[in-house]
Amino acid sequence: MKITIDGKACEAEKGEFILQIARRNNIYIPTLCHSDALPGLASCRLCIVKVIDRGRAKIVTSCIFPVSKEVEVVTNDDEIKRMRKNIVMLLKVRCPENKEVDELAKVFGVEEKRVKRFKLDPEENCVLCGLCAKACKELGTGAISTVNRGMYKEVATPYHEPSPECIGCASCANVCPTNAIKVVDKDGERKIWGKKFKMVKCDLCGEYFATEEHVKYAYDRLGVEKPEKLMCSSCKKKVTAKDIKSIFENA
Amino acid sequence: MKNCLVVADPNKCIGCRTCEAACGIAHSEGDFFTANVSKINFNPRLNVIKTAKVSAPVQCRQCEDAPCGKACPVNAISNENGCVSVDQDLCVGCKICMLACPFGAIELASQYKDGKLVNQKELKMSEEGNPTVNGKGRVVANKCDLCHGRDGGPACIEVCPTKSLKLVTYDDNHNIVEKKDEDQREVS
Amino acid sequence: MPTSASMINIDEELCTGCRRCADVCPVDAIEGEQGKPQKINTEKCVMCGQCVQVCKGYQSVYDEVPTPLSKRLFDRGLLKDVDEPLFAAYNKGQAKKVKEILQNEDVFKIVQCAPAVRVAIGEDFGLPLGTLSAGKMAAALRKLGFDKVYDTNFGADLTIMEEGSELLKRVAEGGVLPMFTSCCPAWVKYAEQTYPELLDHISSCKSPHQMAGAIFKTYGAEINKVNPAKIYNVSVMPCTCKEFETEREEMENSGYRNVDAAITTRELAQLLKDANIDFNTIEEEEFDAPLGMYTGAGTIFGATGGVMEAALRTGYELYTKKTIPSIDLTMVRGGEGFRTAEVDLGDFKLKVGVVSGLKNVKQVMEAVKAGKCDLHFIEVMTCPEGCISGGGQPKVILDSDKEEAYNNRKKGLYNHDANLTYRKSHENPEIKKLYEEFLGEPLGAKSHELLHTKYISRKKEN
Amino acid sequence: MKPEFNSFVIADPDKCIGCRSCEIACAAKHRKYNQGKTIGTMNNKVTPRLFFVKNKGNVMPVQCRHCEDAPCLNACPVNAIVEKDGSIIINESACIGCQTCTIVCPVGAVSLLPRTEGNVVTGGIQVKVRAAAYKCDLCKEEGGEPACVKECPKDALRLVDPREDKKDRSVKAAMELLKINANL
Repeated sequence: MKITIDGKACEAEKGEFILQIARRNNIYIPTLCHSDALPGLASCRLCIVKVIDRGRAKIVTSCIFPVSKEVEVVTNDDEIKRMRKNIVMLLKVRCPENKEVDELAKVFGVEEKRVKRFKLDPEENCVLCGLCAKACKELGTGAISTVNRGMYKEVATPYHEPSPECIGCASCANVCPTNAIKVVDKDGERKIWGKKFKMVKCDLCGEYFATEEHVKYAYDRLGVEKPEKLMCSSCKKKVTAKDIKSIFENA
Repeated sequence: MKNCLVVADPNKCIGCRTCEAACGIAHSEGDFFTANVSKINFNPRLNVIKTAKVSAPVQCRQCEDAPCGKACPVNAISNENGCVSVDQDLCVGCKICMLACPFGAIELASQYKDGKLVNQKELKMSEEGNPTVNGKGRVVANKCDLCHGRDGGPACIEVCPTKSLKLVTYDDNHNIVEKKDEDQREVS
Repeated sequence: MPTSASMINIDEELCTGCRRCADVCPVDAIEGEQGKPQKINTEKCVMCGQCVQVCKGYQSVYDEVPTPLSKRLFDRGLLKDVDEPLFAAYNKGQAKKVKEILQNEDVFKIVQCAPAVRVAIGEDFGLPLGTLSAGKMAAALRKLGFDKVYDTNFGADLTIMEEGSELLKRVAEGGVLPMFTSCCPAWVKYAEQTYPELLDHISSCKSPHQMAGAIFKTYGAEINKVNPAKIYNVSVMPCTCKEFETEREEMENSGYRNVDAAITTRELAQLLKDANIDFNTIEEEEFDAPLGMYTGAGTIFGATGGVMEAALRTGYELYTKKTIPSIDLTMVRGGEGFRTAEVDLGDFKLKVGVVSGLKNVKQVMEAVKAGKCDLHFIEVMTCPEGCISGGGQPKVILDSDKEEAYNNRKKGLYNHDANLTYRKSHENPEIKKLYEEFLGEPLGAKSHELLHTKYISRKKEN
Repeated sequence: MKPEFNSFVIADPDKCIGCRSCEIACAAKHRKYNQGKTIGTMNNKVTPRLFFVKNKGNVMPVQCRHCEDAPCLNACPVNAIVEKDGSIIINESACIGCQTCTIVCPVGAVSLLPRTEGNVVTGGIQVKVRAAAYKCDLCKEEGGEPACVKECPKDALRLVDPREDKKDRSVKAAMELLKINANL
């Protein structure tokens, strides 16, 4: 089927999300909490678009809105721009000092004075999109989740205790759109979600490259003993290159 | 102690492939004559080369400093039991040993354990992009192990109708000694 | 004298020492061991930028390099938001300077683009290789903030008038022959450093963009009623050596630089991206009259053999006073490194030669030196296929696409030529007007002052 | 029936001069949006799927072997790695960047790199660049011949079929046996 996005006719399959279709057709819809790897959450609401079906328009979040009939989509008219600006203003109120949110605020022209009306917490970086918890669940670890409701909602480990499930892989930090999750690697130790991890040293260069728990998790998944000597990715490459060199020398 | 090895005399070899058959059977745990064809583990570890100029089985030379072992990224190949042997559980099937062997004497084959094909942990074959769990057999490095543990030594030597294969070994002074297959028969 | 010290460089941190640049360098200026970072011998370097085109030693996200990206961009004279991969071999850019000038309301900003730019600029915006986009380019430049969008092709037409007349004069008066073209600054530098004794053979004409620059600040100042001191001339060139030429001492008149800054095609693309100008959707516009008016002859300057063809179109008609029988002189187009042709001018056969790729010029120069060259006029271009393959052009990612890129760019120029109203430089109405109103005649006093130059020996005596 | 093996690309370190053309070609070939043929259409975060290694006196790219029992695939917790038509492929858009594959890959052929191509669309603002795992996919989706092999100026890279590759060596070994036996 065909849908029209900003006047451009786009091929679409029934059930595809509007955001997906737009991206494929090089039409830009801003997002914050969207990740290609994890299912849409529609939490940041930046991806709102207007769907016009037989003359009636409604605003939907494009990341989770599946197309079912040949509709017209408007991604960037004045109404949507205004709404997005308000959304970013509210995000900015929650995370006043966050770099990523600040960048958005600049692009959408959020006025400082409208943000300043509220009591601000400069320490807050989390926009509560929940991508981190989704990623952790996908991994099968499930060490973190969103807890409480309303204004007390937050992402945390159970009872704010260091989670025994957490392997310190930092996938949560990778998917976090606002870099709100702190990972501190120092002196062969990683600190994340209130838990300390011992890190594994590369047998060749001595660099710490992963937590012991993560390495165990990886080899457990494979069902083999972990090798005696563990190497970081770049040393493995070097050794591989050397091995190939010696193969060609022998030939 | 240096490794022994099996070598062939191309002048005697008639290219009958009996050694290949014997090798396959010797390394197969099931009953060769009654088992279902699809379930037979028949993967000879030597390869009879036949060209206009030469015919001879080629098998592992059991190199002391084996290039296959050096190239193996998971250290699955080591010098053990008087020969270069593969730990098939460690092998991931990267095939670099096949490139590394100067004699082309290493091959990959399906892994069998207790007469059964070993399946991969969770190799997902994509079907229209949807990963599904599919029992694909493990494929691992497979090479001559001098019939380690077999009474009577290498099966290929035993069956060769023209006695073109022989086991080469070393005496205490590291001189090459040929074990005549007659001697071997006496031992067995 | 300007120094080439920092114009073409190799970044030691990024260079892997593959020496592919040394393979393409026409003057063996790249020195170093295999596998070690290379250095450029600035005395030999002619700044053609072919090394910049071939280099693939990029700054990778997984390599740890001491110098941060921002510093690297700064050192290279690039705008700070440039988001392209950076490679070991680079040319120092002028884009930052130009961006600053564009924000200055007090100066009268004039821009001109070399012929080869219009068939390549679109490539950096994802258009197919060699797409002719003269109209979009003019529109984009205007949007970027230039007061006048003039053109180097106009300068090329002017060059033909001067150079053609010079050739005919040399032939008639028994002057030094063969005469070489002087459009390519890398070639001129090479001649100055390698064959100073043959400098008399090079046409005294300035290169087209310098001629155009000189006219913009004199005649152009008059017609636009601006003080020449307030004019800032920017040239967009497919060439990394044009900035060197721009900085040559001789390139000024009455205290005003002929051209104030020369940027490459790549840098123009970066400036447009920086200003958020969408090249793909911009509506085509015309160049500004009168100094943006050009003929097909000026256009083909961008391809090897083009200067020769343009000169022959005009030279034939000026000499014989007859219309040239066939305007497409395909015998000089070709692709070999050195090719010759003969043109029948009635009572006289003009013998011409075309050199593309500076590596091929040595044999010709040695023949001239030995007095064994009977040609009258020789075009020399440093880059393999002429300016369309210049060092400042958009860098083609895959080597396998290069041939297509060069062919398409050439085709783009020749198609443009075929579709223009005027295809001979002397028929350009604005050129005629310029001579009537301002210059007088080719090789006249005013021409001599504004449009001609001298060369100097750069040979190091041992 | 002998099983079919996955082919893989390998570099000849004696031919490789370390020009990195293969990496650039690889990254350029795999771009999803804004395809262009010049460097100006690429972004600074070049994400190749084979990796240039510089050891003392040895420069060459290292890439995936498409292992028959691929550890990366078996270890991936989010099923982002699959086998398809004889090659092990990472679906980068499904990768959450947990690095488990980089830990278990024995040859170091998987790298975590910034993933931009899925997000950068004309005129877009990209707030945060997430990392994803990248490795060789044999250019199966880009139309067959691996871009690195095609682009190498020194023909140092080739796609090997290991079984075909060893045939010649086996024949040579058999020929040598003739000589050896003469000496025994």
